[in-house]
Amino acid sequence: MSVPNISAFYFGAISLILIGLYAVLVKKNILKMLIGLSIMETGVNLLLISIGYISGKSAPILSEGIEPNQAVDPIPQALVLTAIVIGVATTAMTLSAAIVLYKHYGTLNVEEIRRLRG
Amino acid sequence: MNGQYASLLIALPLLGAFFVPLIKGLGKKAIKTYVLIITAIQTGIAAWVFQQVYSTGKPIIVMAGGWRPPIGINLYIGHFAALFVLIVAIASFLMAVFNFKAIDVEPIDKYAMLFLLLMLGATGMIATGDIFNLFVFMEITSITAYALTAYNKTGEAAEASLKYMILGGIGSSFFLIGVALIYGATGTLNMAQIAQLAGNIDPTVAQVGLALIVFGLAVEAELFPLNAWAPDAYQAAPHPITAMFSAFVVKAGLYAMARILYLMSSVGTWHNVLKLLVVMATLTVVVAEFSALRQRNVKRMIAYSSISQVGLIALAFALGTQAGVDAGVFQMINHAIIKALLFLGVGYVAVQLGGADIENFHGLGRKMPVTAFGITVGAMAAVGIPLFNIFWSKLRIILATVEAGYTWAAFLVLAASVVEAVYYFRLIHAIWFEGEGERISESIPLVAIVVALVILVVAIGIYPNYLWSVSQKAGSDIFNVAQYIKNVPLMGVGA
Amino acid sequence: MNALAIIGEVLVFIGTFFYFLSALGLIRMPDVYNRMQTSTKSATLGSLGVIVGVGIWAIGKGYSPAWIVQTVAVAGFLLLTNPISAHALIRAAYKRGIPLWHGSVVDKYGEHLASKAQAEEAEGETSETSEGVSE
Amino acid sequence: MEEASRASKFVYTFIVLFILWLVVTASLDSQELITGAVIALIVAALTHDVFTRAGLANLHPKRVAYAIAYIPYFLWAMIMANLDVAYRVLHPARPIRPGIVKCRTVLNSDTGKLSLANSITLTPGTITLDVDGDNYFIHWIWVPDEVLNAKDDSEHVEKASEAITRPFEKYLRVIFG
Amino acid sequence: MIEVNIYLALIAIATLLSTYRVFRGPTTVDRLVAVDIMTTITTGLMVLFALYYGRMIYISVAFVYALLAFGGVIAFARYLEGGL
Amino acid sequence: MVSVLKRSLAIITLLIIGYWLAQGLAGVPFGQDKMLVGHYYLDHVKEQTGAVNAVTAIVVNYRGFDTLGEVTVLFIASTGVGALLWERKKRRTAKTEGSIVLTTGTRLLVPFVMLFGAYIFIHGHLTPGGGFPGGATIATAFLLLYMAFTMYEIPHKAFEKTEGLVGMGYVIVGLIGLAIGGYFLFDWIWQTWGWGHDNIGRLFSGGFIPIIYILIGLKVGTELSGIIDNMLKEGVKE
Amino acid sequence: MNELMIMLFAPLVAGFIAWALDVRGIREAVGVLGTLVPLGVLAKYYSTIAGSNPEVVTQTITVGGFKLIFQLNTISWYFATIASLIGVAMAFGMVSTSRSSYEWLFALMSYTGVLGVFLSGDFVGFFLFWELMTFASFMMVLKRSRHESLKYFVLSVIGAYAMLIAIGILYAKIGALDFGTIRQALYMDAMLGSISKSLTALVFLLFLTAFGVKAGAVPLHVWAPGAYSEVDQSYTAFFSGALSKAGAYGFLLLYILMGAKLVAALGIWHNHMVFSYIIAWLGAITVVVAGFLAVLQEDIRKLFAYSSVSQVGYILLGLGIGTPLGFTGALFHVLSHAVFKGLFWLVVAALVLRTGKTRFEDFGGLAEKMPITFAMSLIAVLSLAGIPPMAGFASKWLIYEAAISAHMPLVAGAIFLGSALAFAYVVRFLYAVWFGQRPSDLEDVKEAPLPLLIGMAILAIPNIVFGVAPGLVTEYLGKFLGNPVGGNYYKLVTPTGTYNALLVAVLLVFGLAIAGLIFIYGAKTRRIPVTNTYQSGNPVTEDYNLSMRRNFYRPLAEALDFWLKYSWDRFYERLAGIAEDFADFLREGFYNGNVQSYAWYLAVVLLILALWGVL
Ligand code: NA
Ligand code: NA
Repeated sequence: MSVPNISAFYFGAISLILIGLYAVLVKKNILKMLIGLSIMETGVNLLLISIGYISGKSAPILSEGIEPNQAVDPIPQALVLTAIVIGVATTAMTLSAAIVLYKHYGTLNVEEIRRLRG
Repeated sequence: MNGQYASLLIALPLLGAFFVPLIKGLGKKAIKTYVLIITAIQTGIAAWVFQQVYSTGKPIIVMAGGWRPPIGINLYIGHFAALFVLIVAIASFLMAVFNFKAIDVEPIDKYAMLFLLLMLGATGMIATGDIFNLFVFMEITSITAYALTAYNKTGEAAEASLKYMILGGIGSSFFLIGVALIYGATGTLNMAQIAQLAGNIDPTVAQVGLALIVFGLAVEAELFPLNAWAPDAYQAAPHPITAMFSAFVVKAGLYAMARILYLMSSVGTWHNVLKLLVVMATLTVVVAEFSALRQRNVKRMIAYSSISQVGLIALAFALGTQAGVDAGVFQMINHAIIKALLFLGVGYVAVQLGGADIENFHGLGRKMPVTAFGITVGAMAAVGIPLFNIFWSKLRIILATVEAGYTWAAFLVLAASVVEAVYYFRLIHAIWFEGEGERISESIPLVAIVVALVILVVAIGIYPNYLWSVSQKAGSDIFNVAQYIKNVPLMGVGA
Repeated sequence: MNALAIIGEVLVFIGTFFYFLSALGLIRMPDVYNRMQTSTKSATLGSLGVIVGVGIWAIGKGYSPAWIVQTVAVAGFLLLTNPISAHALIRAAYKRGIPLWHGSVVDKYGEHLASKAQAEEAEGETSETSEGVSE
Repeated sequence: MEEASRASKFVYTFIVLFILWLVVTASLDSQELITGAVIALIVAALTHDVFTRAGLANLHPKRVAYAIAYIPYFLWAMIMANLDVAYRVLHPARPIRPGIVKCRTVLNSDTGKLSLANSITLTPGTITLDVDGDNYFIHWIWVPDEVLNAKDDSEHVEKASEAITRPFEKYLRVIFG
Repeated sequence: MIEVNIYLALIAIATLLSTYRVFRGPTTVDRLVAVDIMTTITTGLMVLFALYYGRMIYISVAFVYALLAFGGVIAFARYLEGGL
Repeated sequence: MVSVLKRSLAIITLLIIGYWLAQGLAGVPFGQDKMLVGHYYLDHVKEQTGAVNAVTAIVVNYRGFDTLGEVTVLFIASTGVGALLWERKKRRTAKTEGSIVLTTGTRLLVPFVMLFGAYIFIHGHLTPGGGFPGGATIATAFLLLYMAFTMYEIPHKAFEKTEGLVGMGYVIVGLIGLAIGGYFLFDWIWQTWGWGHDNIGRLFSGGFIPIIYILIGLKVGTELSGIIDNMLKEGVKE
Repeated sequence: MNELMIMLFAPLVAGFIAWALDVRGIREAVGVLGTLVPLGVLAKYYSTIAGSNPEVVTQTITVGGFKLIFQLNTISWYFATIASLIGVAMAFGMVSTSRSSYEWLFALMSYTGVLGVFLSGDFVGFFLFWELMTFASFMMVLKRSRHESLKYFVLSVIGAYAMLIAIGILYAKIGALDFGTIRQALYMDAMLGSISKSLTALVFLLFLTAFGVKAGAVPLHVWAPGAYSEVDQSYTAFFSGALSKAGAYGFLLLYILMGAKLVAALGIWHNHMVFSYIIAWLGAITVVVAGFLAVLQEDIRKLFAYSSVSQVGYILLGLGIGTPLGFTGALFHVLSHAVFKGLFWLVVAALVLRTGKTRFEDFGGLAEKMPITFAMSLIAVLSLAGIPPMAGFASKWLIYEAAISAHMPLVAGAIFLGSALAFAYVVRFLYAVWFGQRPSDLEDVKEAPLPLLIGMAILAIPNIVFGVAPGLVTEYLGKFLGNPVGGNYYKLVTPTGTYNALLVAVLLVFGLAIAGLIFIYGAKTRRIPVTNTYQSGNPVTEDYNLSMRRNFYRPLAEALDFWLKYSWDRFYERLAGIAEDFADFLREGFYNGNVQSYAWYLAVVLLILALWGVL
């Protein structure tokens, strides 16, 4: 498989990652940058999940008559569960820090948040 | 006790942290004492593990859940991990003592939990044998670090923390992409098995995956130009935490980078990655030393110094030779001691005199002689003066660097070291030969720690043999991948 | 293919059609209030159709009867929550001061709020003056 | 409507939750039933005070019967509503004449008011914008002439209530009191 | 499975139209309304997928999704009216 | 002008990076079976863990260590948020009451949401649920309470203690495994005691998975609620 | 064998004890004892080293995975003994002049460092002790002057790191760090040529920098005047007398280890080995430049500082000649410079201690007040000025002879010029300090204290002994260098000349007599009234008051103005300024505080990775 033919899921995942990174690189409001980070994380999670997908197979829950050979790779799904929770935790932390920052600086503009430099 | 009890290294700090809410009401002093006790026990366990590993010469493989790798996650406590987990525990213990003097901001119970979990995170990063588990522990470490950086709740602290979060977030995301690629290519997450299969991975996948993983870890390992968060975080964090950052948090990232790098050494583009890392590491040293040169804030200055030293370690690891890795490990240990000493000293001065600006250090020799003495010894050691520990590791690194053919890197690093010598010189001069002051009484436990660390610095400086042999063992633990694979009892799934 | 399956499928089709309508309303209506008028109802009914339809269709396909129970549960949940969120949204729109469409003919809520505010203000003024007098 | 006793509330909550458990699990496995009972007990113990005021009184057969009867009635109204929506959305001229009108309800209980509000929201051309005491403020997509031309406030309320709240109230008043 | 594709097409169009409204606005509430519609549609879609794959377990996924979406929309709505 | 330049530079940079990532991903074709360890899990999950849901078995049992870490991460976030937003005295920031529609809706929903949360984490080994979604669901119940009632507050002390106790409970379950089976996080219920072997696919199976998921569910629920609580309040000057 | 270790570390340990106890009396006793130990051990091994069957005493220890080799052989014994002699003298001097346990610690530490450098048989030990000695001496300077110590420190560190890289390159190419193996390997490689010419040149350049700094070779000398002045002057005796010899020793090491390879790589030019020629010229330039600068000083400390630099230049020059005779001369001058310059510094120490003054204009007529010190300084003056039969003459004469026989007339000219300059400044010192009118505030000056006088005596004796019997030294050195100098204890015979020290010694009587006459009559004839007249075209005014004690050589300074306005000092300072500006630029530019920029750095790294992957 060459680059132009990668799956739509990969494409979507990469797009999310890049959009998120774009927000981090361009947006002046630090909250938007943080949202960019979250979008990136989502993209990464989508990527992980996509890697574990196997065409024509079902969720790796072996009930309702699903046999082991009919299931997709369970590992990436387990990983994504963990990654999502970690993402939530990171987001909670970033938002709290932004709240504290705003309280002290009265701004969320990155160009004004630079008392620590040099 | 069998080796599986080494899992207490993980279980204890967790239990310790989870227990804090239940004793929240007992007051500041009780909670600080509690942290001290937990870290002391952790040090005991780590010492036991160290003794086990070094006396038997075999790594302890902790198999979580009883599943053999690669089915389950295993901890690989080899020579390196045993050593470094011990260092993590000791450093945490010392800083737990420092907490009594340095931490006054509320809420102390949260601080205590985060403190223990920072220790946990670094321990896990060093011990784990699973690449995704590494990610988890890395996140534990870095999220704790984010929280602790902002703990003082000043605007600057929040600013530093946010910077750290944004850069760390990008780093960890790309790290995870790398893990995804490597998983997609090998179908496993176990480090030993990945090492086994690394040679067969599609070269493009391997190149992208390895580059991304190294990139992600390099953010944590403070490599230039990914380290811009570091000085701010070091400056803003509570003093004991800064010491922990420098003493082991960054080292955990660095180690992880080295470990994965060497595990993947059969990948085709490996040497290119190494070259890139050599460039980055050298630039890290140079830029950091120059940045430290004119700092007015001593804590920030030492932060830059720490970054440069870490760059030196990274350089050693990036050489791709046994000599380099050994030297890097040696430097890691020495640097941990020195920076614990320096940040402890500087932090204590900041606590006592109300800030870490250079003006506060004028006449320190008269005000707080023991602390001043400790800082001086730390500074001199950092510069690489003989009879102090860093001399040996720096010498080793330079020799290894030139030996590996990177004479230019050695040139640049040493040129930067001249700069380092100058700013430490200024500090020492300010402490002993400028300003006046009345004697302030110094806390006995802190003085004891300072003196103990000074003795350690000099003892290693005079008699580096033991630590060097330990470093060599730890170094070959990283470098000798074949042995690593052999040591992990892979059950042969998919093979 | 049996009758249940056909019924289910038809319901699903109707449901998706209402989804379409709902989104169309979102586009066509002139302001947020009227968009909600059209889209909330259609989306809810659409869901009802799709979800219950799936339940019936599944029975028709010979799956366990648990299907219908579960789908009805989901549908019921949406039936309870969707109007609540619509209400919360339209209230938020009004409280944020998003103006009604220019073609709107009456605003009793605005009048109500204004008279309420007036009453409160009057009350505040009297209490203030009385304080002033007492001093 | 007076407040029920704690026990009554608790038992009522437990029963409702247990039924919901059955629906959610869609299973009659004994293990599920045992677990469901335990969980319903715990949750009911924690939340019965929030959940209900009337307690077991809600299970009066008349109320249950009316509730069951209400379902098809409401569904029908809803389908009609959607046909109305379809007409307005698909009509090229977009026939709308929106406004916010005021109604008054005779319902007393909170649950009743909620049900009325939701019913209004889901049925022809109306969304509940706010409820203040007995007053309902409703966004109406086509305010009819008789409401628009009401000569005073009370007539406005009367006409609007006639059109919007009355049809549901006859059921809801029985169901929720 | 051609039928399913018709449904999917309708759902896709609906989603696209809603997405347009999300980006177009003009008010925050407009966007939020569009998101709310999208979550509702997605819930239905998930149930549809459950049937497509013949797995009842997916329905509970849809359930959780609907629940969290509801909470999210309410939170936003309350935030917008200053109720947080 | 600078901004346009910056944007274009960003886009070019990102496109190159994206192309590079795509190049890497092209070597890991979508939809193909890349499993190595995955096969083992699928083949052995039922007999080895008693769980039907292989993902759950991996999350809680095979790779339980990750999950312990994950729990810790959330705990850190909760603690960290608590530390950052700490004030001696705090008060809700809400200014407008929720309408009766919302408050009554919330009253009706909260018990059900809690029940459903419990359902999710108890059935983790059978359905796609688990401790985290279950906990999140329970937290949603509290979120709804916060939305509807401007004066509502969770019982902090009880929640914090629950967090701690439940976290310790998880570690202790792991340590019991160490004591009984010789390995940390060893599933002693399934592997040593053999409970539920004849129940695979039914509720009373899955070894320690349901226990751990109950603990996680409670922990996540209390933690997320705590985070919400912290974020919806501001300090009060005394 | 442990004696080597004892000898090495006795001063250091003594220093630590002195520092830790910090009790007056005990501190000094321990210190002196500590310096005596190495001398004792060296004396004990004299017969082993210099006997009929010379043996090399070797001690090996393993430190940090490195095998450290310590050797006592002909050369290292020679250097170590000189150092120890000065060390003891320094200790006695410090008993009188130093009240600081800090100074005792670092003075003795640098003593250990110097001994270690001389005894090391491998590069690790060499580097370690080199650093130790540098560090300790730096700490001595630091105590008195921030500016001078920084200059010294920076240059020393640059030198040390240059050496480290050179060592690294050798290690990379040879895989060994001990002198024996390296010497052998490089000897082999001189023929094989597996180490490229440019790399060899680089190593040479690096070592040149390293040793040049320590020896104070121009243009790396800028630290020396300040550093030598701004320490306790008793310590300067050691600093200038022994520590700078480490640089000279380094150059010698270059010949021993790399000579063949350097010749092979850098070639021969007009019958001279190119690398050697470079060293010779480095020495010659140093002799002349520092000589001129010494002449122009108004501060006695600065004068002797520049003088030290100039004199070490002689040693380099001698080594650079590259013949056995040259080596003999150079090594002899190591000894004689050590003893006469050490003596000078102790004299200066006494002057500073008793008067608190350092400038010529503040001195005068002290010969009556401090007669013994005067006598000592007279010996030093004679030796330094190269007046027979002092040690200084013998060594300079040998170097001169070597230059002539190696057909290096320009270099010989430099020697000559240097000697003339030396004469010029010592005469001024002699006159301005000891003779002439005594300022009124020096009436109460007392003779130097006894310990200081003992220290002087320790150094004065060798000046005379090896002056009268230079053959003692040449014979010892001859064992190692193949006896390039003939004659006996009292007579030196070279291919181009003969020097009979004993004969000259007889003339000393006359010399002393002349000195006495100057002393006696000088007092009566010295008063020269200042008139408003012109001398050499310059008006004699208050601020242009030429006298022996003030601006005596100012016309020379004006004549050299074209050159003096270019100062190396200022050059280095500007360099440092540029470095600091660069540092600020880097800091402010890179760590600019904007996290978005930081995110861009990450993106750029990703971009580089991507481009490297895509292309
Ligand atoms: Na992250
Ligand atoms: Na909804």
